[in-house]
Amino acid sequence: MPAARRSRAASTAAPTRRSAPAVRRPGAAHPQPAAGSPLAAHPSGPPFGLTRDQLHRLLYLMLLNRAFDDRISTLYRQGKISGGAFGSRGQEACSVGSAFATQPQDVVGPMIRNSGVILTRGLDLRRFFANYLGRATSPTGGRDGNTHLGDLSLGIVAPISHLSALIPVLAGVALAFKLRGEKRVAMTWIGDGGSSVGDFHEGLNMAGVMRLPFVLVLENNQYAYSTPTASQCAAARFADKAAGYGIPGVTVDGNDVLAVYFAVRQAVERAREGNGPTLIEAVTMRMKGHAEHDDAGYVPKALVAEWEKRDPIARYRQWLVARKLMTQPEEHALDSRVAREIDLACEQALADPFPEGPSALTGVYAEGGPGASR
Amino acid sequence: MPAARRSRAASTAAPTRRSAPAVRRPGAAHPQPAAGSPLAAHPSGPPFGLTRDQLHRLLYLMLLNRAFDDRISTLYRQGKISGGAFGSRGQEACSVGSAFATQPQDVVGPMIRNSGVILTRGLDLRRFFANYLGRATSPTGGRDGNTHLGDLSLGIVAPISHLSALIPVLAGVALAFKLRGEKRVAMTWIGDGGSSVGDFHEGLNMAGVMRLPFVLVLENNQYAYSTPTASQCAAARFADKAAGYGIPGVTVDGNDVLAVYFAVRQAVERAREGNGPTLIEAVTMRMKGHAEHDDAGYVPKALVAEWEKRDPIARYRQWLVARKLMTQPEEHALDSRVAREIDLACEQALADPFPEGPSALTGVYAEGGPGASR
Amino acid sequence: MRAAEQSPGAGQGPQAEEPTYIQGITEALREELQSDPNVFLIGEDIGTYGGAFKVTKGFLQEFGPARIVDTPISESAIVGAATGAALMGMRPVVEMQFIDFISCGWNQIVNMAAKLHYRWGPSVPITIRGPSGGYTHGGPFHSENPEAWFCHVPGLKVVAPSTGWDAKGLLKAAIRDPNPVIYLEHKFLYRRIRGPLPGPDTVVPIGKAEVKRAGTDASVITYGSGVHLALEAAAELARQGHSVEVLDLRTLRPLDLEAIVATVEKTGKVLILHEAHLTGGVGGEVAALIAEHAFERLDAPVMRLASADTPVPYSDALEQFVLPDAARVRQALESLLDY
Amino acid sequence: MRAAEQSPGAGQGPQAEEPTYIQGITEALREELQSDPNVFLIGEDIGTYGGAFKVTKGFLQEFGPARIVDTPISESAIVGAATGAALMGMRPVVEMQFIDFISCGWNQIVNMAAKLHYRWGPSVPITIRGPSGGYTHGGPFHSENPEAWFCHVPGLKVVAPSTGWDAKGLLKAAIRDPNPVIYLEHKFLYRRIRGPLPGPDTVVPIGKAEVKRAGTDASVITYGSGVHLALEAAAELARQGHSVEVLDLRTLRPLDLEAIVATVEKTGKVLILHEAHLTGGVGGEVAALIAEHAFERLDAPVMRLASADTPVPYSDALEQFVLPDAARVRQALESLLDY
Ligand SMILES: Cc1ncc(C[n+]2csc(CCOP(=O)(O)OP(=O)(O)O)c2C)c(N)n1
Ligand SMILES: Cc1ncc(C[n+]2csc(CCOP(=O)(O)OP(=O)(O)O)c2C)c(N)n1
Ligand SMILES: [Mg+2]
Ligand SMILES: [Mg+2]
Repeated sequence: MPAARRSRAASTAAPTRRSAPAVRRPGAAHPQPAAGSPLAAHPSGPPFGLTRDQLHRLLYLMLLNRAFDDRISTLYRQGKISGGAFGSRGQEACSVGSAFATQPQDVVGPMIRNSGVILTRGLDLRRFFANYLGRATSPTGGRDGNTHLGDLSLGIVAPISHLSALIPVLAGVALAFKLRGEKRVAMTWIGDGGSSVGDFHEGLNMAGVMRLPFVLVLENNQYAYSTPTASQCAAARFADKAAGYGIPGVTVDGNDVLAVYFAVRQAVERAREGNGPTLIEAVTMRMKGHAEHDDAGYVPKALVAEWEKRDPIARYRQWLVARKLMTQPEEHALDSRVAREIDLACEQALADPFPEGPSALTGVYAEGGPGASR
Repeated sequence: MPAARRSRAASTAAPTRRSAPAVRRPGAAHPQPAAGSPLAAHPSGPPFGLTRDQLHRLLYLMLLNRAFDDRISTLYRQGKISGGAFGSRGQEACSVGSAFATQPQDVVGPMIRNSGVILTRGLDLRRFFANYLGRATSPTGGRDGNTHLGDLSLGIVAPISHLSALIPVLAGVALAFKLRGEKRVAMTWIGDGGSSVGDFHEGLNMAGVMRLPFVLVLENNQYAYSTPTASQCAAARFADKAAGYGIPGVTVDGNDVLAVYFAVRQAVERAREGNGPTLIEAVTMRMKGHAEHDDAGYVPKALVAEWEKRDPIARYRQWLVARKLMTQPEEHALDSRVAREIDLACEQALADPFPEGPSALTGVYAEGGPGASR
Repeated sequence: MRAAEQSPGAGQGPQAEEPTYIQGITEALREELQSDPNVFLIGEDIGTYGGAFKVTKGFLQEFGPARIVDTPISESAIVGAATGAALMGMRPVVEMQFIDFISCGWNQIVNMAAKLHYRWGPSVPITIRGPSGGYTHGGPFHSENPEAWFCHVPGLKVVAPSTGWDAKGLLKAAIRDPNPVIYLEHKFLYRRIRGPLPGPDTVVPIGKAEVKRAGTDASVITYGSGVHLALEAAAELARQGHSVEVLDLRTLRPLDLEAIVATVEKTGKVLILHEAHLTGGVGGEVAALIAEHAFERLDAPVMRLASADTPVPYSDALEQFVLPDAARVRQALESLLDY
Repeated sequence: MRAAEQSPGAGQGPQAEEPTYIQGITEALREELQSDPNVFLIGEDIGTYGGAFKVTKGFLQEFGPARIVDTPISESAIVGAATGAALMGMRPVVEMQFIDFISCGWNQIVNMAAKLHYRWGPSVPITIRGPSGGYTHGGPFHSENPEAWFCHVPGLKVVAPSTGWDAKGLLKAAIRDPNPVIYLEHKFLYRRIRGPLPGPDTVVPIGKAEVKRAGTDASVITYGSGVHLALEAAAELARQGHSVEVLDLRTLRPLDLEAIVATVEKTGKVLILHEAHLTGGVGGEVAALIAEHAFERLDAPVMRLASADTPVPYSDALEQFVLPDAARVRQALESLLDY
């Protein structure tokens, strides 16, 4: 966990917030951030109190996120991953930017497309690969796959497949913080599709009325499996849902890592100071199919091409270079560090043992406590 | 079903609609309609195309609603009702005004506090009493109690206890209308408390995105059992939830039967014309305990006294009289008609037989259809 | 802390001066709140109002809002939030206003809470309790006995006390257990059953059945409200010279196989009794265990008596016809004794 | 319309040219959509995408958006909406993307749909279908076999076909049935099982089990994926001279008691086999029925073989260890035959 994340410099970033909800015409696409001039809103110079190192780290984490996902994709195609493999290409800024705004004592609940969150929270790469590969060395010991992993020492709570179910759970984490008077924040993520499920509503309503230190990042990546947002929800913006819970709703360019970081950091600070939850809609695009088996033939090619221009990594890298915040040698060093780390961790994980069959019967119940022990 | 309900005169009533959601300060009460000058917003003369007969019928139905609830309360205290008995004192305008805006071909799903809806839709009083009394002659034959009754010939779908579960069901009724191209509307009701449950969200979101001919009336009666709205939801108004579904959200004085009627009629017409659902928040007050067993000691007496001044029946009666839309003999005739009808129906229902024990085993499964019959 | 060897309170007939079953629940909650700062209660109307059945009356004043948490109406979020708080080291006790509403929290229970420890390690010490059962004209949505559903979920424990003693002792065990426990209290028994309560240091262990009445000619294996019907029938049959044993399972997951086999070994004749619907009920599992583990010792077919396979109807005669009663238990036992 | 007397397709080994199990599902849906204008399909990604498993591929083009309804991700609302549409005379067929997500629609199924007819009369002809089962490395949330939960709900019917023939015939019966039917298709069998399919006028009746292989020495009572394990084990044992009968329950609620008793009468030895977790599974109910109705005819304890009482783990060796396989079925049968 980078110590830098504790930086408290006041942010001047003003995430777009429109408070009048509009009724969207049916069929119209949800609003998207403008293309072109990436990160244009940010002032010159190292922005918002982030150090040069921190700015580099953001790029490193996004690169790592993409390289990890790409390697997972390769392993899947090689038949080495027997379960689902969900990528997050195009959404790296959402995961990395948001998780980067948390502090080590905070707790996060990442979803399937949040490998970047898990990496930002510092899970050992080898153990992460091992989870996809079903190895005994992974956080689930092969009992669950992909990003379905948790590690409380890193403040990571594992998701279940059932969409939105993590929202009440992380609200409950926040409730524990509040009841105990701890200045810690709980955060989780949801998709445009997952926002339709009941637990989204119950969890956010409870968090709102109890003013829990809770942040929900809604990644509007235009699709839920094959379903476009226009068939998922008639609201003009997903952030419009916030008003129904009496909490701020913020829409942010999800392909701008700094914009995501600052919007989430404001929300995290707000939560930490006892001012309740925030819903942040990060508008982005799922650049591949739902999972590796899906060629996403239902997504218009033009839409993908359009979003390709807003690639969060390329944009950010360009911006760093343009502002002379990163030198070419630094760039190369980062790229090769990422490649090296991925290669090594993947190799190690592939050599890790599978769990033994009979071990499957253990650990259904936790031991200890009078009920269990007597 | 009064033929009058088919009247299509254009309404000039403008239900209060504020489109900018505000974040409510914690602890602050939800907004309430102003006391005093009842029905002040309505122009003089028989308003909005309602005939004198229709205006009288509205009063009749509210009186019947109250007299019915009062008699249920008496029967409960006499030990003649063995299950729960939920009154709707103070909320008669919500039930009657909204149901009055439906047409016979429409379908409604009333909740426990909507005896007025059931009466407006024309359920025989005796059968209604019989349902509370567990008699064989009731719509459920004694299998369920209170307002848990349905009768498709009257377009009534029975609720279950689980709050908000009717919302997806009535959305499904509306879906059938839409798929078949029928100009019919589905309507149901929910409380401030019930709005917190997942099905509220899932059902309303689905109705919104499919633009179903559906109307949801949210009766904000300040309490959910002992829980005040401030502990239920942090939104400034419950109608603010509408924006999250891309549908209009309307707040209306729930103690003004004409205001409720016109707001709902507009929504019903909107739905019938294919323009999708509406959420209508009717602000009112539960003037008794949650059910007969509850003395509502947790409700500040001053609050009740305040709302007593806005009693929907007294207000409307005064208004009719003040505008010379009802004569004293007409008033007396109505009062005694209601008393007579209640007395007779109650007496008949009390004489109705209980179901026989063994009949309990029949009718778990519907007969007919190839799967069942072969 | 000592485990109860033999819990008093069953089959002794009501004794007006003794505490009720529901007081056992209240005492357990109070004592656990007092002794463990990580315990807190969460549910609808449990604070100001003290709960629909007044189980937590006065608790808000006694323990304050950081221990007694009133929530919006959101069974799924309540269970989910309890799970999240448990991950942070708390021991939340959830109240369902009626146990019927637990169906709204189903997914959080069976997929999130139940599977969590197995999947990635942390324990989930949550207790979900609420009034279950019929005989109160509650109708189809206030009479449910949902235990069988939960008994099919690895990772859950399920308990259903029949006496105040067990109600208190099992609730304490449930709260201290590191796993999610479904605790089914029977609302018909709340104020009808009286008897002594264990002291603050006694728990009734999860997983241990108890012989509530010893006998030699036939066994009733039952739990919850069934225990009282069985004791009534056994008492009547005793007058006719029959000796009927009543085994109270108390815990439904994990079942106490040893105690089940022991009673079959002893009597050779078994009636399984429960208030939940017959088909797919816990009785099937018990019958299967007997068929597998005590087959040779059976002198008669294993019989089951349970609620009819219908929703629980509201009107008196209907409800009575659907739910088991002592007369039918006696009849069933008579035919078993005659076999 | 005629009911199938003996359904082909089981135990014949794969024949490449014959249609798959999943095609049976697709054909049933297409034919019912064609023949009954009240039938419509509703679910997530079933239109444009044709469903996660492509069961409804091309249907949107063929039948249009008024018959193939794509929804937001809302299992509860989908089931509720199906119920509402059914009240208006429609016959909705719900697809759960994976059957595991049915837990999110739980309350609508068990409290709204299942109890509705009993409470106030209208029929609720909805079918809820979806891919169930393991053997696909789906892990704890894509491997569920939830049938036992639903078998404890009066008002529901539950079916679980093992062959393409039954898959097609039972789905048609389910759609035409006036009650809510939970239809559990097994995704491991989707493209692995081939065999003939019935014509458009044939339904496989709900409530009727079928002997998939006749035998005299012992019976395996099973359904779904278990049928294929049993047939494999029976074929192996036949080479050793043992004659094992395989009874495919096909419908799990209501159970075909007559067929269950008949096979016990015939062989006197029973192994109950299912892929769902052992404890609280359908096997318990079957064992209880046998213990009650065929006790005198039993020559051995009733045995059960099922998945271990754990979530279904992801990694290969773990999943294999938890789920039943043909070798373990054979071992269990051998010990039964030796008894
Ligand atoms: C309750 C539930 N229903 C269905 C699914 C199956 N499912 C898995 S991911 C997915 C689409 C999710 O879309 P979205 O929430 O937008 O997230 P994204 O995949 O775009 O990141 C669906 C339908 C599920 N996981 N949970
Ligand atoms: C899902 C669910 N949880 C709990 C209950 C128990 N319950 C019945 S009515 C009620 C309060 C309802 O409040 P509200 O929705 O505001 O309606 P009101 O009683 O004020 O009309 C509660 C908690 C329920 N019926 N359903
Ligand atoms: Mg998405
Ligand atoms: Mg209310």
